[in-house]
Order: sequence, then structure tokens, then C-alpha cells
Amino acid sequence: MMGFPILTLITFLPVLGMIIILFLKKEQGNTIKYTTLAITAIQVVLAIILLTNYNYSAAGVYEERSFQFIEKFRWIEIGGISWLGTVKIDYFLGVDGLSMPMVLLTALISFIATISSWNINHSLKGYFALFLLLDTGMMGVFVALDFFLFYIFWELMLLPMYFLIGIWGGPRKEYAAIKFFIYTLFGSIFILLVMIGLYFSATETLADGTKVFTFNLLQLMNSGNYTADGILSPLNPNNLRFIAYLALFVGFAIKIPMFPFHTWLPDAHVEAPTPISVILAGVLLKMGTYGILRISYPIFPDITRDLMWWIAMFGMVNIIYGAFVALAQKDFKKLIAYSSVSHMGYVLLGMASLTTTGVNGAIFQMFNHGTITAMLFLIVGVVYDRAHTRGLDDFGGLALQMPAYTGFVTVAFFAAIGLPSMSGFISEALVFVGAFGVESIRIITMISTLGILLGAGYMLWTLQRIFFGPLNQKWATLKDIEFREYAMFIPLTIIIIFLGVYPSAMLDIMNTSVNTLVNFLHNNFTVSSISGL
Amino acid sequence: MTLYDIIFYLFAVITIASAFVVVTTRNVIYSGFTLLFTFFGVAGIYVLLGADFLAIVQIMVYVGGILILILFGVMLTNKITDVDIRTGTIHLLPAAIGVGILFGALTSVMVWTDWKTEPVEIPITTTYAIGKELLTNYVLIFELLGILLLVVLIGAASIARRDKE
Amino acid sequence: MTESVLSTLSLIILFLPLFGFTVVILLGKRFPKLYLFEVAILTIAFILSVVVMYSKLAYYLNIDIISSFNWITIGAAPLAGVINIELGIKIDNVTVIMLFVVNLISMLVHIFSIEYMHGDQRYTRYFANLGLFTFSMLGIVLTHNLLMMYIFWELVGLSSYLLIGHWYEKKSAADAAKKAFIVNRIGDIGMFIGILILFTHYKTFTFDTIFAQISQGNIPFNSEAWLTAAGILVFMGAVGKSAQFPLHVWLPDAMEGPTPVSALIHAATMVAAGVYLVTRIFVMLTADAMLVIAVVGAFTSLVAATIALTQNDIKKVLAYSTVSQLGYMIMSLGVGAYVFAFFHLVTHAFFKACLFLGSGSVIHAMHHEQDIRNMGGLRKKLPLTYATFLISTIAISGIPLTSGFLSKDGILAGTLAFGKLTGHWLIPIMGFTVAAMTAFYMFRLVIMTFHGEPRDHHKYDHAHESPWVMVGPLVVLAALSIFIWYTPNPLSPDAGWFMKNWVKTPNTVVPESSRFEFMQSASQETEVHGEVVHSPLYTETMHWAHYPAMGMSILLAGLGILFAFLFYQWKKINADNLATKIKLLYNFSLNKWYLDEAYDATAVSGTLNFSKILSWFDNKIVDGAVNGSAWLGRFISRLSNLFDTFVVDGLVNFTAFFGGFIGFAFRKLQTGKVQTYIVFVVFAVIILLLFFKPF
Amino acid sequence: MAQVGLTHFLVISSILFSLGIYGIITRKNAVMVLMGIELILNSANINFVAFSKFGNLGINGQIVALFVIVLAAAEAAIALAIVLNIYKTYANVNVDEIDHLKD
Amino acid sequence: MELNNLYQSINLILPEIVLSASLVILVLADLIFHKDKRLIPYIAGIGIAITGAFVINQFGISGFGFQSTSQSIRNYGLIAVDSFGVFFKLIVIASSFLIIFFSLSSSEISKIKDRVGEYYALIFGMILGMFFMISSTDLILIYISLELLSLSSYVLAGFTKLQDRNSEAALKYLLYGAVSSGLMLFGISLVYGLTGSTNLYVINSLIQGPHVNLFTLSLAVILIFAGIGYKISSAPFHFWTPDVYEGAPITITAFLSVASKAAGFALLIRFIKTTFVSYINDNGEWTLINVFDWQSVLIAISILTMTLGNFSALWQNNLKRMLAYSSIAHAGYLLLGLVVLTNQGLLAILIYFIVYLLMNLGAFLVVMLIANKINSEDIDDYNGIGYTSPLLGVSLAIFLISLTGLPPTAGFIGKLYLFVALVDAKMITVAVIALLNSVVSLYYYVRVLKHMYLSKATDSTPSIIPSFGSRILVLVLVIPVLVFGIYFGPLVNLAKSCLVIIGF
Repeated sequence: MMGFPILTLITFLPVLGMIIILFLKKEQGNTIKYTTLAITAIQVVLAIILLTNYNYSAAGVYEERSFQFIEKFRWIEIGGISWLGTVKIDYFLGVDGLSMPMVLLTALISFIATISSWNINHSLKGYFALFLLLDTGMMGVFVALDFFLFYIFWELMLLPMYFLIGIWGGPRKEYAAIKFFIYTLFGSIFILLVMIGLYFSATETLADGTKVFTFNLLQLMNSGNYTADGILSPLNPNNLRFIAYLALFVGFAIKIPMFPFHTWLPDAHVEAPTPISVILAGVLLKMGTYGILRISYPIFPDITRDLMWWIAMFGMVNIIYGAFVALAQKDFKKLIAYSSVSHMGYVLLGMASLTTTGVNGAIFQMFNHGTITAMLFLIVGVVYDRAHTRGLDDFGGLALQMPAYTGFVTVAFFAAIGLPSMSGFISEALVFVGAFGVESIRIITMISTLGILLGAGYMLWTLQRIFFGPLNQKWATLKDIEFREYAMFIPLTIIIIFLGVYPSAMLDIMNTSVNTLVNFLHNNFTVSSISGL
Repeated sequence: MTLYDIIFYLFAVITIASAFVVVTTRNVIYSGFTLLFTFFGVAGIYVLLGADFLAIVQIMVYVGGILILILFGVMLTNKITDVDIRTGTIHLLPAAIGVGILFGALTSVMVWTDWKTEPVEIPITTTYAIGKELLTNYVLIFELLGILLLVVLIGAASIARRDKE
Repeated sequence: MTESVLSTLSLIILFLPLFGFTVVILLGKRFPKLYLFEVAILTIAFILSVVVMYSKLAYYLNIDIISSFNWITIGAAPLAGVINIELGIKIDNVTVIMLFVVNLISMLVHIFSIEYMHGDQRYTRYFANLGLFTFSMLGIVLTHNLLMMYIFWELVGLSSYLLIGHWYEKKSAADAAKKAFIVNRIGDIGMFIGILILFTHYKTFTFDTIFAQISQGNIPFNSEAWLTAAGILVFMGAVGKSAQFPLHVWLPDAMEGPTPVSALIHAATMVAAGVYLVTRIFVMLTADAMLVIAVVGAFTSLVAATIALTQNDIKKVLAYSTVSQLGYMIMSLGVGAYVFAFFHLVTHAFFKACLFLGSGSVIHAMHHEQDIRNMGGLRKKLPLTYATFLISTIAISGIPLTSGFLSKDGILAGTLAFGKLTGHWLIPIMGFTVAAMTAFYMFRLVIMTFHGEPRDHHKYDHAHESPWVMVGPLVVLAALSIFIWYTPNPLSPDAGWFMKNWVKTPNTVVPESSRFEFMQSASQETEVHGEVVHSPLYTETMHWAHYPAMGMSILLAGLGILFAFLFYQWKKINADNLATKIKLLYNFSLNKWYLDEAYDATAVSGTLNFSKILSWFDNKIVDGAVNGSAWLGRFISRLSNLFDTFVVDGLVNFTAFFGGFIGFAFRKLQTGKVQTYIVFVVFAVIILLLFFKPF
Repeated sequence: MAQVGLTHFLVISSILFSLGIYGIITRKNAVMVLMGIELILNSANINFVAFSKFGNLGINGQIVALFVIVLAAAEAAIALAIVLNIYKTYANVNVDEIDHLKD
Repeated sequence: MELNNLYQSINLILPEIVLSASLVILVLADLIFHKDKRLIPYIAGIGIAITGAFVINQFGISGFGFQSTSQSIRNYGLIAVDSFGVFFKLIVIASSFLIIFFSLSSSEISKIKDRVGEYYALIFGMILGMFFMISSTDLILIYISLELLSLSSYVLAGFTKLQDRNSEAALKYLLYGAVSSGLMLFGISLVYGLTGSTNLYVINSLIQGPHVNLFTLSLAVILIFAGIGYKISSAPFHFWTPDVYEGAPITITAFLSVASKAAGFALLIRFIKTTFVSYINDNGEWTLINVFDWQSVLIAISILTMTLGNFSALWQNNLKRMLAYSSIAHAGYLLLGLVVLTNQGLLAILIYFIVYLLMNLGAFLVVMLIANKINSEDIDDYNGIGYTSPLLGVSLAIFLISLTGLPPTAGFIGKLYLFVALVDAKMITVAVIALLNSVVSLYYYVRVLKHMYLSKATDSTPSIIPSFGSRILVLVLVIPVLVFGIYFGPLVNLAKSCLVIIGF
């Protein structure tokens, strides 16, 4: 299995699909749809193959040999001249416990989103082409182990996203699209800067013993690789690691989105077409937190240790703030959007704890939020397709009209509330357990538990406003969900409940890596001269 | 106060005064003709600087060429009928300020800089030397100027000529 | 039968209802008759539970059967040590008795519902949800660890939500369901934090492990304050579930659900879960924690009783009496009368279920009339219902020869003893007052419903006795309210097997320094395991308290009943006049101490307004700060139509706003007049010259 | 007044230069702007010649001046052509009125 | 001066000679086939191709040409041939070659086919000027070649005479250019006075001496910079750019925006490096002579330039004008490479130029093809054009994204290397400003995409099917933009081999 470049395949398969689609005619709408469906389906299959061949005891994180499905070869090589060493950039893919869940998530969500894209009605060709391009970008971000490659994939998503929101979006799509674009670009320039800074701060020792600057994330995690005078080198007494960390964090925080960088999210979500909202909430938001775990944490453990309290603080703010704002929303989709803000707060909180349970919880929460919020947005989509409105107060009594739909809604909502026996509960519980275990952020954790209550508040209120009470006669003609929509809901429902009952299925994947990561965070880069806060 | 000085001041006054008129008079024709004196003045200064050949060229090219060209320009771009051709002015204030400062800067530079000066020996005639230089050290530029003139010729023609439509 | 078989059986009992639920919820639409399957399942479960109870009590009387497995394996975590999360069940006497009670009542309710819910448009769904509830409740009963407790805790919350909201097209029902869930959540948060404290310190959720640790003096973060906190916080869960003040407000509203549901969930079982939880953590409660619990319980029971006095909705009265009785149980746990609390839990489950089902039967007969002011004289029409209802009322009022008498009397004695031992006399006083009130309002209910003349003749004429599927359960439950099942001696339960053998006060594990001295710990245990192990002091105080308590309780109950008759039967005193005389008090009670209003005014609207403010803040300030804030944009746009087109152009955004501004400035330079440009060049040269003078 | 030396010539040239700039900026008529340009070139020329004389740099300065004169002629030719073209299009040659290309 | 010296000097200017020859041939050809001039463009193309061949042939050669022998100190020549020069000559050649094909498919040019000979002749004039700008090491030659370039481009700016704006552009360009070069000339005269020489190397050695009047020198330098800055259209000498770019025929605009900018940069770099750098250490860091603080000047100017360019571009509705401003902004970015005063920065500039050549010409090409059809560059006429003419839409999108500098396009690589250079030189703040600028630039680039794709196509939206040749041309530009974005090794290697500036 190792010989076979499965990661490349799973990453670039969509591009292949895109090319195929580009060669199809505009008129062959269905062919295009089914091609996309097939591609994403294969992706899911590949993801499952990955899982079946996955070695649960390999840690990864910072040591190359314990990564899995590694593909590594020289991508860019520029012969050196005296004053500018050789530039070597690797095409370096691999997965470990941190990325595996995300890969699974991406494959799954893309597949579901494809199904829900079925009723996209105009310029299909462009839509699905961009959709697949986006897919590649997302997958790539999660499997890339070279900072440069990572960045390329990271930026690769922007443009398709812009068009997907901007062309197939709602009334204020243009505003939302450009806002998303600008925000994320603004974030990523900081990432770029830090990337370059790191490049000049650490060297990789080649087989022939020569040292060259490197973008290789794993090399950057090794404090021994840093040069004495690199601006981001811990050995350099007046290094800029602290600022760099902040810059990097902002870059990722915008994607999460972390308060106060979250304002692009509601607009983007409200305007985006349903499948794109699903992708956006299901996968894109995770990239922020994933980036922090994969890059900020292991490369800057010193600063991370100093700043954990603040990260937790922001986590708390996200949780509470998001929940409160959600409570006040009148628009179904906006409400869900803000609930995402709240839920990503748990991820931040869990990560901030720097404990195995916490980080496990965080990653698990990333996955669960992916599935649950995806389902929530699909739900919004279903009702919006039928009623062409999202105003919470325009509805009422839909439960009578669409019982099956209501059933799924109930599942999704209670999953979002964090009801035990649903996956959401486990992750949130782990997050709290982990965070509570750390003295310094114990109070923050206690306050954060309010999120559980508020969550129940806005979710149930929504449930009641839309589905309960006497049926609003305006909707007496709405049809209950049909086969295609069952096809979207059932897999998610099954996953949500299965993981709620048997969380180890996911936790075991990440456990080893997370343990390693936490160990690493606590024991490395101790020489840094950062005063902290 | 040697003769040299007197001549110098004479030319200086001619040059500057005429130049002043050129840029201040409102009548295009006038300024066109006063420009003639400026050029003469400059030519005189060349002579004082021992550049006789250059002075000749100055008179021939400027007076004989450029000035005529300019006067043609004036004529062609105005109705011959109206007697005196006036032109308005703009930016007087900023021009005054800017040029004032610039002038100050320049003069101070000119006066306070210790230029690279050496005891002067004036060659008898410069024509031979110039010719030699042009065809040895500056041959490249010389040729290049030739091409430049060709290009200018083509360009000017193609711009100025009336299209047949 | 071996232990493993026993635990297997219990697991079967646990999962049968879930199985039923799954089948019915998935296939219910297609096969409407599936509700019978559900009923059958419950019957089987009940039979099994009888078997389990019998064998446990017969063969393993003093042995706790525990079986567990690793649910989540995190292994050796840095800085935290080994973390593994276990799930498992623990079968002790309390468990099996609860199994029996829950299954029995659940089964009876199922049967009762067949008729009562007949013709409901979500008939099968209803039964499915009942199954789900039963499953969750059994989970609570069986669990041997806090996590599972919490999980099923939430699940009963869910099923109660679904069942209260069964008629969700009624707004009131939907509201009630929501309220129930959210109010419970408040308690749950406390419970969750409590659990976090314990887990963080002990790295396990399992009761016995935690207790063992504590008994070795290893207390959370080495501070007894934390231990107390943990106790109280976990207890908060009970405050929510068992509708203790101040979180009791959800229970009366929950009466919006179908009556059998009220009987099962909001009278007999779920609300008792809180009490059950406290019995589970009883051994780790410090003195302060116990005191808090006792006070909360006592106060709750008092509040509820006062409210119950004036309610006119038959179910509301019962609801408040439930709250009041739950307060009793909590109180009695607080005062250390562990056994009586549990005893009362069981007895109360039976007669309160009976009362609710009886009221259900009445409502059924009266075509969903619930206001007792429109009833009366029904005893002729519904003789059996009346009989059972009366028995249960006597029981709850604590008249001898009933189970209620035994348990209540014990509790009152416990409070009395507590008062004597600790000097907190207020608690017994409250207890006795409540006893009197209880008798009064319960009989008020009976009299107004069944005695006197019918007030609504139309409905009265159509009323008729319910069919056997409904009456049968009533009879069973009424029968179980007689003392004989529990003890041969109608005056003292101590002789009975229930107290003598089955249920014991467990040894406290709390360190000496922070517990009531009358509480005994294993270290001082004098007799073999399985005997009552209160300290001698406590035992004798209880003896001292027994007869006074009994006497007073009978007396007060009698008084209550007497007044009830004076008011409503013989009309010697005009209730309305009295009401008008003490209008203030009357309204206060009638309006439930205005608690709902108070909450709406403060907590609810406060939250909502705050959220509105925040969302405004989000739109205008946060987004605004980044966005160059819409209003500023508009403001500017008035200054120059330039910005107007700008705003319209959809570039309302700080960068663009700012950028537009700069761009605007730059544009002014680009006049199109070449001479102007040249002026700029000249000045540029000058400026460069001035600014970048050589070093 | 001192013995006429380098500085005197330079001052003249700087005056010419300034006047040239002034003319370029202020005169509306394109042709007069061109005259301004000629003034600038002349002033530069004076510099070259003067420097080469007083710096005893041989005759390079003069040669440069020569080139400049040629260039000036060429430039004038082009300029006039363009001005004529403008006149054809706009029927006047007032530079400040030819400002249709702008923001 | 001995003949062999002259002879080998001639060897060094073979490309220029070829250019002049083909210029003359063009003029003659124009006279010969005055009936039908379809052949002319191809003659021009061939001429350029041959020149290119000769330029490539110059790889590796480095030396001075036309050394004067009259005085002992002046053993440096008028021109220097080195790989740096060759690189820029190649840029010029490449862009000229493309421009010829542009002109073939441009409707503007086709309207004046009877004057097409002069058109190409003038273009050759420009090229020749650029070549000498690139390689000259003597202020006089610099001035003259600059004038040659300018004079030809003045004419070309107004060449078509189809719309009023052509003539206006020509006039503005002329006046502005004349003044700038006048200033430059005056500056040169001052330098001449200070050092007694016009040769950069000599000047360099002289200004290292003790007594140089710094104030005078900096005045002179600034005046000279005014001349160069106007060529590379860097603020505050950029004002002509938008107007001229908008007014000139689009082929010329494209040519100016790439080729003459390249020549200007080559000149600036050579001027600074040979005149003001005392020595270069092993890490490729330049040490300035302590006479003029180029670094801070350049920092200020580059930041001003890019900011001004980007923010002004936000407003433009005419695509040509917008691209004009964007080219100003890019001049700012390019200056960053010079700011750091390291070979690394130089490398970045070279790389950026290759990329810039591709993407900017590409953008202009698409704009031109669209303008051919709807003959307007107004952004509102682009509504929905992405749907009706997919090829052009997509390629324009790619070019614009590349101009923004997002992966996976070549534009990203260009920017990346610039920022790498900045960070390496520890100029974080400048880098941040530049990056923020590129965020701003995203606006107006994406605004075009918005109009092309986000607004629906109407019936009036034209569907443009470019000719086969044009399509090929577009692809020729698009594909490298994408490929270099993913695989930029060769790009950088090429640039690396072209860093040698003869001298130090």
C-alpha cells in the first residue's frame, strides 16, 4: 500500500474530475453531476481504504518516519550560488492522527455536498468544476507536510470559494464573496510572512550533510535545526517568535473564525448556496484550528505555553458570544452560522488546555462539528428550497407537515446541543474535562459551560418557532423530504449517533498522535527567550 | 573690469533679459522672436567659453532650424488673420514658489560648490578635435544620433502629415 | 443463577425498551399496531426485573454485582497519568428495587395509555417515546459511574422533552417542553462541573473508586471546600430533575403532557431520579453539603405545599404535591435519614402514580376537563377510580395503615432527630407544617372532585367509569399503597424486610473534620456489613424521635383533613370569604409566589435583551470596526456623492472605505492637466532634495 | 564684481533653467511650453561647456553640448508635429484645455 | 583608438546593429511594397527573431565596448555587455515579439495599415533605445538612448490618430517626457561638473574620494532620478502614466508597460549598482558609498508608488487605465527588490520581470481582444462576458489573479521572492505594507471578475470568439503563468544565471 501514491490520488482526483467536466458540454448537466458524484464517491472509498490501512499506533506529529502513506520527492530544486543557498522544496504528503480525521471529514462532506448540489440550476459546468477544485484545495491542506505546499493549497481554495459564493449565492452574494475573499487573504498574508521568516530561521540537513533552508514542517519543529541568528530562531536572543506567533495565529483565527475576526462568517454563510455553506462550515472552518495544531503549536511550543490562557480566553468568548448572538438571530441560517462560532469556541478551549483529553476533544469536536453543522445547513437548505424564506418567525408547525424532516432536525439539533449518545457530547465533554484539568484556565472552563445552556436555549427555541405550534397555513403545501435528501441526512445521522455511542472509533485514530503532540508541546523549545505575558 | 568681463555681462544681460521676455510676454509671436536673442546670447557665451564651433552650430541649428520650426508652429497653430496672438497663463503662484525655491537651490549650489577647476588653457580651434572625437570615442553615439534622426524623421512625418481619407 | 447471568439480565432489561423504541420509531408509520409490541416488551422487562430482584435479594443480598468495560481509552497521557473512561453497571439492592418500581409503573402506564391515548394522531410515536424514556431511566438506575449517570440524565431529559411536547401543536405544550429541558440544563451544568471536579482529581467517574479514594483521605485538590462544592454541584443536577426550589418551575408546566406521562415521568420515576442521584453520592456529602440539601428540600416542600393549597387544576395540584413530596425526600437525605428517603421514594412512586392515573381517568371521563371547580360528585359515576384515588390520598396524607404513613413518619422522625442533634429546628418545623398542608389540599382535591354536587351537569352526565385497561393499573397501584407489603407492623417500618434487610444507610467516607458527628464511617463500623450502621447516638435519637413524630404527624394530618372537610364538604367556613380576607396571601399562593413572572422578568428577558445587545454590537461595532461601520459610510456618503456610489458599489469595508479615501485624495492629483503634473514633479524634486539630504 | 569665472556662467545657466521651468509651467500655449524646454536644454549646455572649460576636461563638454543641440532639434521636430496634430484635433493648442484624459 | 578595440566592440553590439539594419530594411520595405503591406509585420518579426538569436548568443560574454583611449582614466567603455543586460534585452525582445503579434490582431492597428511600416520602424526605434539604455554605462549614452526611446514612443502614443485621446496622450507624454529628460540632462551636467566625467565607473571611483559636495551631488542624483523614475513610472514621476496608457493604442500601452519599464529598471539598477555601490560581500549584500542614502529614498518611493497605484486603481472604470495604475503599483513592488540592495533582491526583480511580462501582456492582450469587438474598455461593458466568451474570461481571470499574486499562479512566485528578499533583509515592516497593498489590489482585480462573472450575461453581451492566432497567443501566455506557478525551478535558475553586472 505504501508504494501506491494514495494521498496524491485522493488529493488530485478532483482536479482530474474537473478536467473531465471541462471537456463535457454545457448541455450534459446530468453527466456533469454524476461525474462529480462519482469522483467524490471514489474519494470516500479512498478515504476508507486509508482508514483500513491506518496504523493506530504510529504517532507522526513531528517525526517523519511515524507518518503514514508518506509521499516525498523533490519538487523545486534550485542550484545554489554562494550567497543564496540551494533552495529545495519537497512535495511532501503524509497523514497522522491529527490529519486523518480531517481527511475523512473532507471526503465525507464533499460527497454529501455534491448530493445537495443536485438542484443547482444554472451554469452547472462552472459550478462543479470549481467545486472539485475547492475539494482538492481542502484535501491538500490536510495532507500537506511542507509549509510551502500547505500555503499553496490554502490559497487555492480562495478563488473557487469566491466564485461559488459570488455566482451561485443569495441576494448580497457579491458583498459576501468579496468580504470572504479579502478577509481570508488578509489572514493568509500573515501566514506567508511567517512562512518566509521560518524559512530563513531553520535549516534541514540533507543526505550529503549540507544544510539548506527548509519549508519542511517537521524540520521546523526540531529546535535543533534553527540557526543562531534566524529572526524566528529561539537561539536568537532578540527573535520575533512572539510576533510571528501572533501573526500566524491571526491568520488561522480568521478562518476559524475567532472573535473578533468572525464577521465574514455570517455573511458568507447566509449568502452562500446550501452545499457551499456545508463545505464552509463542515471543512473550511476546521482548517484554521487544524493549522494551529499542525503549525503554530509544534513550531512555537514556547509561545503556545505562554499564551494558552489567552487562547482559552478567546475560546470562551467565542462560545458565549457566539451563543448569545445566535440567540438574537431572526434568520435561520444566520443562527446556525453563529452557532458555528460558538462551537468552534469549544475547539479553541480544548486546544488551549494542552492536555491529551482537551486536544483529543478539540480534534474530535472539529470532526463532529463538521458533520453536525453540515447537517444543520442541509436542514436549512431543505426548508429554504421549499419555502424560499429563512425567517424564523415565518414558520410554525412544520412538524405536522413534514414529520420525517422534523425527525432529522431533532437529531441534528440535539446533537448540536450536545446531547449524550450523540457525537457532539463526547467531544464537548472531553474538551471540558481537559480544560478543567488545567488550574490556570479552570474558571474560564466553568464559565464556558454556560455555552451548553445557551446552546440548548437557541436551538430549542428555533425548533419550537419553526416546527411546533399550530401549522402556519401558508406552508400547508410543503412536501416532506424526498429520496435525495434522505440520502444526505441518513449517513450523517448514522455517523453522529455511532460516534456518540462508540467514540473510540475516532478517538483511537488520533489518540497516539495527540499524546505525542502534547508531550512535545510541554518539553520542547525550552530555550526560547520570550518573556511571555 | 576687463573687456572680457564687459562682453560677458553684455551677453549675459541679453540672454537673461530676452529669456525673461520669452517666458513672460503674452504674445506668442513676440516671445518667438525674443527667443532669437536668447539663442544669440547663448552662442555668445559659448564663444566666451572658447567653444567657437559650438557657437556656430548653436546659431545654425537653433536659429536656423529650431526657431524657424517654432515660428512655423506658431503660425500653423493660429489663425493668421488675428493680428496679435495672446496666450493665457496658469499656475502662476505654484510656479513662482516652486521655481523660486529651485532657483535658490540651484544658485546656492552653483555658488557654494567647489567645482573641479584647473588652470585653463584654451585650444586654438576646437573643430578638428571635435571631429576627431566624434569619429573615435563617440562614434557610437554619433551613429546612434543618425538613427535617431531617421526615426524622428519618420515619426514626425507620419504624425504631422494629413491622412488621406 | 450466577452474577454474570444477573448482570446480563439487567442489561437485557436495560436494552429491551431501547429495542422497542427503535423498532417502533422506524416502523411505526407503516405498522400502526406496533404499540402492542412496545407494551409486550415492557411486560417482559417487568417480569425479568421481578426475577432479577428476587434472585438478587434472595441470593446476593449483601453483594454488589458490578460489571464494566473500557469505553474510551486514552492511556498514559502526559502530565495527567493514565486516563481510561469506563462504563458499567452496578447491581445492589437499591438498584433492583428501583428496577422493579420503574418497570412496574412503566408497564402499568403503557397499559393505561392504550385506552387513554386512543385515537391520538401520533399514537405509535407516543409509545416509542415511552420506551425511550424507560430505557433512559433504567440507565440511571443501573449505572455505576457519574458519566453514565449524566448521559442517561440527559436522555431522560430528552424523552421528557419529547413527551411533554407530545401535543406540540399546542403552543403551551411546546413551551412547557422547552422550559423543562432548559431549566433542567441549568441544574445539569452544576452537576457537570461537579463531575468535572471529581474526574479531574480522581481520573475516573466510577462511584466506588471515587468513594474509596475519599475514604483514604484523598479529597479533591486537598480541600474540603472542594469536596463540599463537588457534593452541592452534583446535587444541583437533582435540584433540576427533582424540581427543587428554585428550579421547580418546570414541573407544573410539564403537566401539559399527556396524563399517563405525568404519572410515569413527572410523579413516579424521572423526578425521583434526583433523589436517587443524591442517594448514590450520599456517602461523600459533607456536613455543609447535607445542610444545604436539607434546607433546599425543606423549603421546596413548604413552597410547593403552600402553592398547592389554592390550585384549581387537578393536575397542577398533584404536580405541586409531587414537588412537595420530592422536597421531603431531599430533605430527609439532607438530614441523614437515607433509608426513609428511599423508602418514601418507592411508596410515593406508587401512590402518586395512582393519583395521576386516577386523575387521568377522571379527565378522560370528563372529556379533558381539568378544572376541579367544574367537577364534583363523581364518586357515583367513577366508583373504582374514586376508591383508588381515596386510598392514595390517605396514603399521601400519612394516615396509618398506609405505606405513606410509614415513610413520611420516618422522614419526620429523621428531621426531628436532626433538629435535636444539630439544633436546626427549623427543618422539622417546616416538615410538620407541610404534613398538615398536604393532608388539607389533598382532601380538598378529593372532596371537590368526587364529593358534593356536580357543578357541570352536562359533562357530568356524559362521564362514565373507565374501561379495565385503565382501572386495572389504578387498582394495582392503590393496592401497593397499603402498609402490608412493606412491614407487618403498621406503625413502624423498622420491623419490615424493606428496612430491616434490603436497604441500609451506607457508610460515609467524608473525613471526620467535615461531617456530622452522628454520621458513621466504615472505620468506626461496629457491626458486620449489612446492618444499620448509624452511630449509636443517632440510633437512639431516632428512637427518641419516633413516637413524638408519629403522634404529631397523625395529629396534623387529622387537622388538615378536618379543615378540608370544614371548608369544602360541610361548607362551615366559606373558602372564598377567607380568600378575600387574606387576598394578598391567597394571590401569592395562587400565582405560585410569582416565581415564573420573576424569572421571565429577570433571567429570561435579561438573557434575550443581552443577546440582542450583543448582536447589535456584532453587527455595528465588531463588523463595523472592520467594516468602517455602515453608518459612518452613510454619513460620509452625505458629504460626498462620491462615497455614495462607493457604498452602493458594495465596497462598504474598511479597507475600501479608507482606501477609497486615499484613492480619492490621489485622484485629485490626477487633474489631466500636464502642466500641473510638471508642477508636481518640480515640487517632488524639491521635497526629495529637502528630505533626503545626504548623511 | 569679481573676476568673471565659472560661477558666473553657472548662475546664468541656473537662471535660464528656472526661467525655462517657469515658462513650461505657466504658459498655456503649447508652442511656448516648447520654448521653455529649449531654454532648459540651453542652460544644461552652458553648464557642460563651462565645466569642460574650467575643469580643463578637454572638449567632451562641447561634444555633449553638440549632441544635445541635435537632440533638441529632433525633439522640436517631433514636438511640432504633435502640436500640429493636436491643433488638427482640438482647433487650439492650449495645453490646459487638453485634459480629457483624467480621473 | 585601435581597430581591434573597435572591432571587438562591434562584436558586442551585434544585436543593436541587427536592429538598426532591420529598421532600415523596414523603411525600405515600406517604400517598396506600398501597395500591400501584409509582409511588413513578418519582416519585423524576423528582424526581432534574429536580434533575439544574437542576444542569446551574447550569454556568458561580458566586457566593455568603445573604451576611449584619449585619457588614461577612461578605460571603461560606453557600453557594458553582461548577463544582466542580456536578461533584460531578452525581456525586451520577448515583449516586442509578442507586441508584433498583438498588433497583427489589433483592430486599431489594422485601421492604419497604410502607415504600418512607419509603425514598426518606430517600434524598432524604441527597441534600439531600450537596448542602449540597458547596456550603456555612460551618462551621455544613457541620455541619448533614453531620448531615442522617448521620441519614438511619443510618436507611437499618438500614432493611430483615430480618437482624440491618441493625440492628447502624445502631447502629454511629449511635454512630460521632455521636461523630465531636461531635468535629467541638467543633473548629468552637474555630475559632469563635479567629477569631470560622465562614465559611471569613473564617477564611482571619484565620488569615493574625500571632498565631494554632497548637497550638489544629491541634487544632481535626484534630477537624474527624475528622468529614470519617469521611465519606470514610479511616484512621484508617474503622473503621465494613466493618461498616456489610456490614450495610447493598446498595443503600445502594453509595450510601454512592460518593455520600457524593463529598460528603465535595467538602467536604474545599473546606474545605482555601478555608480554608488562600493563593494558586494559574499552574501550578496551591497554596500553603498556614503554619499547618497539610496535605501531610504527607494523605500519611501516604492511604498508611495505601490500605495498610490493600488488605491487609485480602486476607482477606475476603464480597464486600460486600471491596468495603468496597476502597472504603477507593480513598479512599486519591483522597487522593493532594489530597496534591499542585495543580489537576492536583484534576483527577485529578474524573476518578477519574467512573470510580469507574461501576466501583464496577457491582461492587455485579453483587454485588447475584447476591445476589438466591443471597442470599449469600460468595466461595465464586461458584465457577464465571462459566460459568453469563456476562453477570454478565464484567461483574464487567471492573469488578474496572477497580478494579485495568489497561488498557484506565477504572480505568487514573483511576489514570494520579493518578500523573501525583504524578510531576509529584515525589512519586516516594509514587507507587511507591501502585503497589505496586495490585499488592496485584490479589490480592483476581483472587481473585474465580479463584472465578468457575478453579473449575469444579457442579450447585448457580445460573445467573442477570437481568431485562431489570438487564441494561440492567449494560451501561450496563460499556460506559463500557471505552470510557473506550480513549477518555478527553471524560472529561478534562469534568473540566477543572469545576476552578473559587470564591474564588481
